[in-house]
Amino acid sequence: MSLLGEPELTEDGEFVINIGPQHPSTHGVLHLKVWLDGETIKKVQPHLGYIHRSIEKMSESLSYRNFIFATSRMDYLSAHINNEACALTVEKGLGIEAPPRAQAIRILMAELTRLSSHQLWWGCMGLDLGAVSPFFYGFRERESIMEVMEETCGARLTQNYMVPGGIMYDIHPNFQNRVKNVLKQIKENFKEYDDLLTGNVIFEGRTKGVGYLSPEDAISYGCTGPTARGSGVSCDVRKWFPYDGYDKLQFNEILETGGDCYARYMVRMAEMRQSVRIIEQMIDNIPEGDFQTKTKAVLKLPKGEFYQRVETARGELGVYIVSDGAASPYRIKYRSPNFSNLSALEHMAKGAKIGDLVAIMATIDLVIPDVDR
Amino acid sequence: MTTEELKLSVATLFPAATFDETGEFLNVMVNLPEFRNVMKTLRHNSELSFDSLFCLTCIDWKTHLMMVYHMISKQHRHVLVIKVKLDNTVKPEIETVCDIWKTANFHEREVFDLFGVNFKNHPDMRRIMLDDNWDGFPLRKNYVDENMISL
Amino acid sequence: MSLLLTIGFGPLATAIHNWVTASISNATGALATEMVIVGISLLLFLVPLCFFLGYMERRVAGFMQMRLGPNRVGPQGTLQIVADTVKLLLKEGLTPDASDKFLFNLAPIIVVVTSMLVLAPIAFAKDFQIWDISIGVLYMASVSSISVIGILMAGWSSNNKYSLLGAMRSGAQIVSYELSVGLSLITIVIFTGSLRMSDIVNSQADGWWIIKGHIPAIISFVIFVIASTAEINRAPFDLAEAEQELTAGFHTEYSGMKFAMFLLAEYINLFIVSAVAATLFLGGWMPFHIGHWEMFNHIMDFIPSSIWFMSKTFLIIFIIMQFRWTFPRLRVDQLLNLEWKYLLPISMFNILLVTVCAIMGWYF
Amino acid sequence: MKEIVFYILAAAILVGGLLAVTSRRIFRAAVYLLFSLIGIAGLYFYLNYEFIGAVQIVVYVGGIIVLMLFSIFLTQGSGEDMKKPLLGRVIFSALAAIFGCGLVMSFINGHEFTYSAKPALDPSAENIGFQMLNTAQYGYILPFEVVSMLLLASMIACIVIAIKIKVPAHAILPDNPRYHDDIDLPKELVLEENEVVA
Repeated sequence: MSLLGEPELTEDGEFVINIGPQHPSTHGVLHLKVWLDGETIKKVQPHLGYIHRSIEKMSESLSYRNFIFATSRMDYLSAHINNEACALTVEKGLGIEAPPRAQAIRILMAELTRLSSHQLWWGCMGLDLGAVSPFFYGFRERESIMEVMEETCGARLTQNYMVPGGIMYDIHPNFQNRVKNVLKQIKENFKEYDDLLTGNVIFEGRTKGVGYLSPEDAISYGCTGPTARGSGVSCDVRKWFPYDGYDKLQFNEILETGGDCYARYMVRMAEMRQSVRIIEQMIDNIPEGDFQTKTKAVLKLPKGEFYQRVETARGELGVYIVSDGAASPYRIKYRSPNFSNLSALEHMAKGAKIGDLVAIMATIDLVIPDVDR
Repeated sequence: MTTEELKLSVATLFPAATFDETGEFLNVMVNLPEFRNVMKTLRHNSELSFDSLFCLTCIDWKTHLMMVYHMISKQHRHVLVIKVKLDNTVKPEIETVCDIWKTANFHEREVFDLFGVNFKNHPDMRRIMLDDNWDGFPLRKNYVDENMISL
Repeated sequence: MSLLLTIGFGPLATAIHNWVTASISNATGALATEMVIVGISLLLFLVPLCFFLGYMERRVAGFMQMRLGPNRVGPQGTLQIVADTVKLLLKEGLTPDASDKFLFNLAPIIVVVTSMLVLAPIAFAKDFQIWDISIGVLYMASVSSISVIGILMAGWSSNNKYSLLGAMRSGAQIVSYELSVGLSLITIVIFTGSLRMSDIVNSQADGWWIIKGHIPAIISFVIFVIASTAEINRAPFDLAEAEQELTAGFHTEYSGMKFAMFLLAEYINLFIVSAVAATLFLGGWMPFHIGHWEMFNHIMDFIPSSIWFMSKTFLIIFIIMQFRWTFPRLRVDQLLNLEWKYLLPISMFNILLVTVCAIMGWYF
Repeated sequence: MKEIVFYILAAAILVGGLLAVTSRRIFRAAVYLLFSLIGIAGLYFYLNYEFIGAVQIVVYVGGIIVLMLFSIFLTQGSGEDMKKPLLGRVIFSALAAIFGCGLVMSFINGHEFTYSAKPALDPSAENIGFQMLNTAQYGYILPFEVVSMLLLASMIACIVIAIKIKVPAHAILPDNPRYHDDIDLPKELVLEENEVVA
């Protein structure tokens, strides 16, 4: 049999299938070329760029206030944290710091974003493994977080709440109450999450020992975030290079040593609890004062290079700005977490089954616009 | 290691390197011929042991291209930036580091795709984002796209 | 309707039979006429049944997922499935250019026809059965094995790699799980001493086999429900159409009416499996009786046999639907491990156990 | 009326068999064979040999045809049309078929069919089971066990075939006669001009 003239099997008797660019489990337009021996994966080759928009090139012609908003469209599930990274980089260049109130709100919003992102991931993880119901349970809490976001930022997904020097508006008066309600709801429902997936025999069979990534490989592949922490590599930027006052907060960096899909799953589950812990510390202690530092109408960064990294829901996002003193950046590089995490996919998927490939992709938690940028 | 100590040990290992401390991190300018050797030493030297290459990119300075490598040692917790100047803007070439850090594989392909820098001995030097038959390298400053509509 | 229920289906069938044989003198002609009547009434039964099962599936899914399910088209969303059917009927039935068109179009027909054939020996109510064949259980096991060929055919002729992988998976899966299904059916056959469906139902007049047969019957009931869920390709064993892995598996290329036929076959199979489980383990149309509670038994007898049969069947359908909306999917090697390393050895052991029980008379 | 059923079944068997032999696509050939076998099962049902009919379906349709389809799946190039057989082979096969047909026909014609007063054999599952496991005279326990030995042997053979032995590529080449020019090859292995090795 031939498909478009392509031989069914390669010379070594391998069966080649293309997963994507339109495929339910790639979570976007990712294209994986997979060489199979029966159901066993011999080789995976990611083909990227289906939604490459060259945000780096676009940013070179945008002002320092405007380029931030393009980054909401990179990792749209942690749009808020992406914005924060850019704002922090510009602040670093200007030599200013956001006022304490702005910093506190930034942290609150970032942790809410992380929670909502992990909840969406949790639902999709169940969906990828064939259990449809977790998707709805994950979305239940995510929806109430989205409502908080909507009320304060005016947007649900791409919040665009950050400006250099602080945040765009002050929080909504209802914010604290609503967040407290959300937290109460989430804490009650963690048990349901565990009941639905964590303790399930089939789920454990599908994830334990699947997609092993050793700590050395995790470091070498530049994996960050829960992907690396599942292998026991400490890499939480909030601990290593604290920003916006994360160093004053009590929270743990979650490390698991399994290195498999189950470890990565457990890291994210525990991270949600840590986020709840951070929000609980902050929610009643938002300092009074300005929410924005006074900045000039047209921002100009001095000549030089500025690098800022933050911890998004998927790992370390680095923003590298090279300035020549003009009103827009000379060169911007986004070191996106998904791009590096994806490069480890081939290593993890080798020798696994097709079903495992889906599980591995789910635990890396790929967001394709962040890979392609 | 503090920045000073780092500078000292790098300077003793590579006398030809020049330093730039204006930025946040210690920047080391390396010559193209000894670049590969420097990277290998940085990775495997037990005092430096830069095991994680967290950012690899290129800057087009119109007269020349500049390769920038950000690296961190998880063990010693110090950060270093290596910069290499590529004078040949028509056909820039540099040795690959993807056997030293596996993450460089994708990042070098990205730089090849968007800047046209060829990485010698790279196992899979193809375009990663754009079409295989795309004309030009978009992130170069002299790249002109006739079809672009500016909003 | 109420009149129909009080008459009962059995006498109704007898009346029709008498009428047909009286009006047509030729015996073969009468048989042919009856076949046509049975075929038409089967279709009239199956289409609403599948509508209802489709509606029920969505409602159960909604219930499991904290949502309402369909509630817009018609009262309580009951007409949603009709709207969907109209959509499927009007959709263009694509046939891929590079496919083997003859086999591509034949495959859904084979799947549907097979599942309809399997319906024949099922006793829907007292004395109400299409064909009381002497080897009823074996007949069902054998004819249902044809449907795998339809699936293999669909996967192969689509000329799509996903379809091919799905068909391979489904083939391996159905062939393996047939063993466990067969062995768990045999438990009850050993107890009853007959393969005939009506004998099996009649043997449960004084108690259902799941109660009378105690431990071995319960083991084989559990194995039957698991293995038959796998045999009809439903989650968590829906590897043949694993959406997240193979987009839609063997029916990736099917659309419109041909796709609807696969859907129809899936629901008929679901019904058959549940009906068989209800017949063999839960007494079919036999009412629930307790020892010498004459009063209670009499009240139970008052409920029509068709209601008994349907409520038992739908209880099992509900259980199988709950599986679908709860569990993640197994991986292909785990699926085969489950069968060959767990279910099959347990079934083998269970056969021994049941034989000992039957010989020693250790059942009620 | 009954004859019509018989002729429909017979036509299904014959046409299925004929198409299975003449079809140029191997997958289709297997499907035509399926129809032929189902027709035979239908004949058994028609004769009220229900148990044998069901076994026919289980063994041939559910077992053998599925295995055939599986092996076709695993073979390369199953979708392409097969090469036309050599004329000599066609003639030989046709002769063999005609000879076999003639033989059967001559036996049937030579045999006198008479009505017997004996009661018909009971084809029920119980009776067949008793006969199969009967150790007395005319019992079938010995052939039954011998056949199961045969099945065991074939299963072991299947496992042996299925175990992959990795042979390095250079080791395959010299043994394959296609790569030797100096050996006189059997006729069917010689490639004609413009023919491509699949």
